[in-house]
Parts: sequence; C-alpha cells; structure tokens
Amino acid sequence: MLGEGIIKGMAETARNFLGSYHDAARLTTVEFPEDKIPAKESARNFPFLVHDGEDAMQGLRCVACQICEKECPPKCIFIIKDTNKKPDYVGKLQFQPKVFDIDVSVCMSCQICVEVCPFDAIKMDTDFELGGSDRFGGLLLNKRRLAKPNSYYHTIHPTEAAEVDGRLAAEKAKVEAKAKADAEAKAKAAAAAAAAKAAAQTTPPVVASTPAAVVTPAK
Amino acid sequence: MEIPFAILTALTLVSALAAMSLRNLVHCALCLALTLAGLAALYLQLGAQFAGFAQILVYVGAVAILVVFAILLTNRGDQAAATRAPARSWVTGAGIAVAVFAVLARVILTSSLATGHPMVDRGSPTVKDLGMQLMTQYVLPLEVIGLLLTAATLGAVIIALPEKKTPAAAAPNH
Amino acid sequence: MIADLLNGIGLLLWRVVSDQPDAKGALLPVLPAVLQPVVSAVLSVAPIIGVFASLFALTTLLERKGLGRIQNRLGPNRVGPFGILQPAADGLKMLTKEDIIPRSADKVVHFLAPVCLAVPTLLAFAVLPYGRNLVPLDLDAGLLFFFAVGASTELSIFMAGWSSRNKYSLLGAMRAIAQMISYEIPLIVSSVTVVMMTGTLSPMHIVEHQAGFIWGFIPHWYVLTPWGFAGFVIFTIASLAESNRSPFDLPEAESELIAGHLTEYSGFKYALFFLAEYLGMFAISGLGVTLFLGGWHAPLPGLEWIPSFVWFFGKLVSMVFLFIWIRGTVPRLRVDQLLNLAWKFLLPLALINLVVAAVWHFTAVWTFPGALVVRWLLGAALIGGPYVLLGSALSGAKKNTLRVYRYAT
Amino acid sequence: MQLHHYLLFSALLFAVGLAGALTRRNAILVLIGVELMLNAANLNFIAFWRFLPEAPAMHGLLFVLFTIAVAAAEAAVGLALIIAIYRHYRSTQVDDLRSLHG
Repeated sequence: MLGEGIIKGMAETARNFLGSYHDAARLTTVEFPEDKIPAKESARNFPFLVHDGEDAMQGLRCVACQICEKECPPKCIFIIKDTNKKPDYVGKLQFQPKVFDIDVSVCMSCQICVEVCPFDAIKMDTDFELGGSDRFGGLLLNKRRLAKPNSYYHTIHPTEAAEVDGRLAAEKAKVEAKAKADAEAKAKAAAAAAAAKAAAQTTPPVVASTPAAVVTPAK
Repeated sequence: MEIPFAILTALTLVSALAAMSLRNLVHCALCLALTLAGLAALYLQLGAQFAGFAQILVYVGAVAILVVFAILLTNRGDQAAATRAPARSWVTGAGIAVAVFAVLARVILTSSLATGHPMVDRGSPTVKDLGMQLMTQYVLPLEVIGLLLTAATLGAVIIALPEKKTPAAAAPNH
Repeated sequence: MIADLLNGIGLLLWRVVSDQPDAKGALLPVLPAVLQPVVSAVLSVAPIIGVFASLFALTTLLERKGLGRIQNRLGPNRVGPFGILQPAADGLKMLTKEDIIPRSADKVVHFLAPVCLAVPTLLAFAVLPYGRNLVPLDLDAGLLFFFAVGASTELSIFMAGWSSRNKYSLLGAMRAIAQMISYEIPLIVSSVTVVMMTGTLSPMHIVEHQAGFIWGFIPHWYVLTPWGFAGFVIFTIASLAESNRSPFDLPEAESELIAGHLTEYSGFKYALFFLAEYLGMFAISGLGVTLFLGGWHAPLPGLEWIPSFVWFFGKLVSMVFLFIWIRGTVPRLRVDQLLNLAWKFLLPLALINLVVAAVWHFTAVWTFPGALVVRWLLGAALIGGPYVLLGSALSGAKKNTLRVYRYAT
Repeated sequence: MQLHHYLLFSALLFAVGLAGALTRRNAILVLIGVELMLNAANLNFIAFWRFLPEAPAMHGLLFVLFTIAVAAAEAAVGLALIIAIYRHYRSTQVDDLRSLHG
C-alpha cells in the first residue's frame, strides 16, 4: 500500500533519533580538536627527516645525496649541500644538507622520497594539523621543522622503525666488525707500511654496497 | 479617503502604462501583476473584501504566472524584447484610445451619476451572504461558469498539446 | 504618567497571559490619542515579527540538530553551550557577507524579488488565531486572504529566478512555480472540507467550532474525523510542497540546480529568502493547526488553565518537527513523480474527501446508539478505499523488474 | 470620493488597455491589454455597487466574481492559442499571421 514504506522509514529515523541520545554505539562522532582518534600505524601524509641523538641538526641522517630531490614527482624538495662534513651513524664522514625544504602545499604524499632514500633519513609523518595563517612560508617546511627524533619515528610507526633500527644496527655491527678485522689485519701487517695503505683502500667498496642493502628491505 | 485613492490610482495607472509600453515582455507582465494588485487594493478600499482577495488569488497568483510562462515559452528566454509598432499605427491606436476615453469621460461627467452620489453604506457583505446568493439566486450563472471553466481547461490542454506525436515518444518503455 | 504606562503594560501582559479579551485596551487609553493607532498597530505587528523571527532562528538550529541526530551525528555544538548561539553566528555571517549582483542581472527586479517574497509571507500571519483572544486581524474572508497572499509569493520566486540571468535560477524558479501551482489545488480543496463543515472562512470561527470534547475526553478536532484526518494528511503533503521542503525541495535541489532561484543571491538578500521560506513554513503549519488540530484548544479537559497560545505554539512546533522528521527520512522526488502525485493522487483524493465530508455532515442526524462509531467507519471506508486504489494505481503501475543491460554484463 | 472619480479612473485604465491592445504587435501584449480592459470594467461594477443605492444588494460583487472567472478562462485559452500559434509560425507577432490575407 502507498505510504507503507514512508511509515517504515519514519520509524527507522525515529529509532536513530532517540537511539543517538542513549546508545553510545550509535553516536560515533569524535569531537575533533578535543578528542582525536589515534593515528593508525599505516597512516602517512607528509615526509619528515629522522635524526639520532639529542641535537637535531647534528644527528640528521640525511647526507644531502639529493636522490629524493631528483625523484620527487612534483619537485617539492629543495636541497643545498653544506661543504662541512659530519660523521654518519657508522662514523664515516658524510655531506650534510645546508638547506632542506619541503613545500607541503606541493607535496602529493607519494612516499617516493622515502622509497629511494639510501640512508633511512626521510620517513612519512602522520601529523596532519599543518594549517596556519601564512599560506606561503607556513607550508614551506625547513630543515628545523622537518627534523624529528628517531624516538618520534618509533612512536608513530613502531614496527617499521624497529626494522630500520635493526638494519642500521646490523650495518653498524658489520662495519665495526670489519673495522676490527681490518685493525687486526693492520696490526698483523704493521711491519709493512705498504700493506697498511692497501688495507685502508678496501673500505670504500663496503660503503658503496650499503644502498642496495638498505633499499631492498624497505620495499 | 482622498490620499489612499490618489496613491492607489496613481500606482495602478503608472504600472498599467508601463505594462503597455515597456520593451521587455517580462517587465510588462510584472507591471501587469502590479496593476492587478493595485486594482485589488481599490476593491478592498471600496469594501469588496471577497472580490479583492479573489482578484489577488486569480490574477496575481494565476493569470500573471500564466502570462509569464507564455512569454518564456514563446520567446526563447532572454530575447523577450518586443518590437515596437511602426509610428503610423502607433499614432492611430493611441488616437483611438484617446477618443474612446474622451467619449467615456464626457458621458460620465454629463450624466446624472456624476452629481453627488455619496458612498452607500452596504455594511460588509459576509462570505456567507455571498455564498447564499450564489447558491440561490445566481445558481444558474454559477453552473455556467463551472461548465465554462471545465471547457476552458480541456480546450487549453488540447490546444497546447504537441501537434503530432513522434513514433519514438509513443513507443512503450522497455 | 510613567506609573500609568507601567500599569498599562503590566495589565496588557496579564491579559495576554490569562487569555482575557481586549489586551490592547489595557494600554491604549493611557496613551495620548495621537499615538493610539500607531501603538495599536505596532502592538499587533511587532509580536508577530519578533516571535516568528526568533522561532525561525531556533528552528534553523533545532532542524540541524534534529537532522544530525536522525543521521546519528551531533549537529552544531560549537558556538555557545550546545550550539545555541549558532543562529546568531549564522545571522552575523549572512549580514556581513558581500552582496553580489550578477553583471547581466536585471538589477531592479533582482533587488525587488526578496522584498516581494518577504512581505506577503509576513502578511499571511495576520489572520491566524494565536490564542483565545489573540487574533491580529479577524477577517471574514481570512482563509481566502491567506491563500491569496500565499499565491502572490509565486511571482516573486519567478522574479528571483528570471532576473538572475542564470539557467539554474530560471530552471529552479520554473520548477518552484509548477510545483506551487500544482499543490495549491489539493491544499485549497482539502481546506474547503473544513470550510464546508464550519460554514465560515474566518479562521477564528473555525477554531471556535472545534471546541468541546466527545465523551468528555476526546477533543472535537477535525483531525479526529475520517474526512479531517484525510484532509490533514493531504494538507500536510501539499504544505510540504508549498514550502519547498524535502522531499519536495526540487526547486533548490542542491545536487542538480546548485540552489535553484537562490543561486545568484548572497548576503542579506539570501537571508531574506531563507527567512521567507521558514516563515512560509510556520504560516502554513499554523493554518494546518487552525484548520485541523483545533487551533489553540487544549487537548484534554482540565488543561484550559494553561494559556491558549501555549497550545497553539506547541502544536505549531510539533508540525515543524514533523516537517523536519520527514526531511530527515524521505529522499527527493523526481519532477514527474512530483506532478503525478499532485494531479493523479492528491487532487482526486481531496475531491473524494469533499464527498466524505458531506456524508459526515448529512449523517449527523443519526441518533441511534453507536452512531458515531458507525459514521466514523463509514467515512473511513469511503476515503480508505479510494486511497488504496489510487495508491496502487500510482505506485503499482510500474513493476520493478531486473534490469537487463545490453552491453555490460 | 465620488462615483465619477472611480468611473473616470476606470475609463482611463480602459483607454490605456485599448491603446496597448491596438498598438502593440506582440500577441501576449495584446492579451495583457484585453485583461486591463476587463479589469477596468470590473472596477466599474464594484464602484456602482458601492455608490448606487438603487442597485441590487450583491449584483455588482457577484458580477465581478463571474468576470474574474471568465477572464481567467479567457487568459488560459488565449495563452494556449498563442503557444500553439508560436509552435506553428515561430512568432508571436500579430502581423506575421497573414495566411488569410489573400
């Protein structure tokens, strides 16, 4: 009969109306600025730079290799190399970025920079509250605003961060073991100065093999 | 008594002139609606409540809308500008109208009606009285009007129907 | 002098609250004779504008909250406690917005349209009886007045749509006019049943006819008779369409026409349209309350000590809530469905309802025991049968079959 | 206010409608002119009803109601005719309709 469906529908909406007052399961709204749903581990939006240790600028893992800058599809990354070098996590001297800017108004959150980074220096953040009153400067994030500690990385993506840390630790251990072996070999061949020089030249191939080792597990 | 009459007649007359002389047809129709509303106000001022409200309901609510719809249906939207008559015919038409008015005015002013007829206090005829009259003394005209309206409705629908149906439109839906 | 004035105001308020006649008479004699007509007019007009404008503000908020709850949301709750200051924020936003007139618009008509809409809408409130002795204007042809001013709003909608020089505006306005004209007929015909039964067009007398109780507790409202109930349902459906409310909100169907005839309006003029729309809804709800729901009469004996306007506004707000509830439930109709509903269902049903009302009237002479129940059943059968038949003709004509796709699998 | 004021005003309105109906070339405007003339006549009925003591009690009023109904029917049919003519000739100008002109 005509109107039957309307009556049923009205009963349904009335149930919703009354139910939303006493049934917490119906009212799923989270009132945002006060309450927040914790970000899911798989959430990603914009990249940030990971640093180790207390001093953000000293601890940056980035070596200013500019691979991310070249790979970035919308070209939102801008890097200038610093001439000063600083030691990286294995103690080797590396370049560091003098300027590292990401324009998040341009960034399209594709995560390609993270995929290509050989040093695990750039990772995806979950922070989405980037709104501000300055349309240009406010969304152009510089090195200082991008740098976030490794502990923060652990809080937002624990599984991934643990994996990265494990890999870096293994890398470091390998390099240290190698350095130790080299030192022993150097001690053994201490007599011959020419042999010691040859031992020092074997180090670069080890470093060169690192990118492949890093990139493969990140996929 | 004088001032409302002056305002209402001025308003009605100006809008009637505008309705007959404006270039844009839609403006003409809107001015017509204003004229009819002004006339309704004059009816109310004369104490004919029912006629005044019926005038608004029928003319402003229906006839004006009908005119507007006809204008939009026949003039493809915005090109509603009406062409003016050639000057000769304009002069002839206006001349005839002025002559008619002159005759009417002379008749009115020379007849016995012009001399001091004060307003008759007819009370305020209630809707009930009107209805009683319609159902007793005037029942035949009422029936005829009903018949006329039915015939007009049917006639308007038939005239406005598309002239011939295309076979595609008549085909049943699958 | 001041003391007299305060005394007069106090007496006026007391007379309003206690349902006594001649409330204005309490204040007017205190004033100088020159001021009396002015004050008398202001005393009639100002409360209507004040009460209904604040009801408008309240309704916009309650509507959004109610719709939110119907969809298991919270609704606006940011401005002030529980969001009660939301209407003020909306109003401020509307008033401070830029007033944009399209370059090719017909400027004069564009400006006049909202004014021509708001004025008749406000005029319609003049004839509604708000309480036992609260009728701003007791016209003998009050109902006709109401429908006449209601009909004159259509032209202003056309003005708004045409003058904007926008295809969406014009389409929206044309839809609005087609809809309003189509639904005006069932609206008036369903009201005519009440006029037939009471023999008057004055809303005040219509309400007075609904006084008293059957068997001591069932109020003598027309909605409780078979023809009155059918009339009320038809009236409600038609008034939903007249006030352009969902499911008949085709004129401003957001997903198809942006905002219909309101597309090119902004700022204060848009606010005026918005106000007129809600005021129209209140007016027509008020008329429904007057015609079918017993106006200001109390629903049970022994409740007459509550001021009569409380009952009127209670019923009015219930009607508005019903409108909101329907808006939250029923999706929008298509244009052909809308016109079919008006011409093939509501109009025949309203005409049959006239016959049912006549039967009810002529069987009033039956005096045998249980005559009322028999009359009621007879009336219900007379209107229920056509309802089922027309309803199945309207909805059952097209059987839903499995759709066959020619090219897709 | 006297009766002849209303009568003169209504004659003026009639003349305006007549002038429009005679001079304008658009069929819709001609129809508008005819409506104006009808309304001018209506005003006469109301005025006579109001001012003449010897007039029957409700004659004028009821005649106006009947006229309004007839005028509404006339408008509906007239506009339907105009639309039908427009469909056929693609024009609403009265001068363009000269099939019977010889």
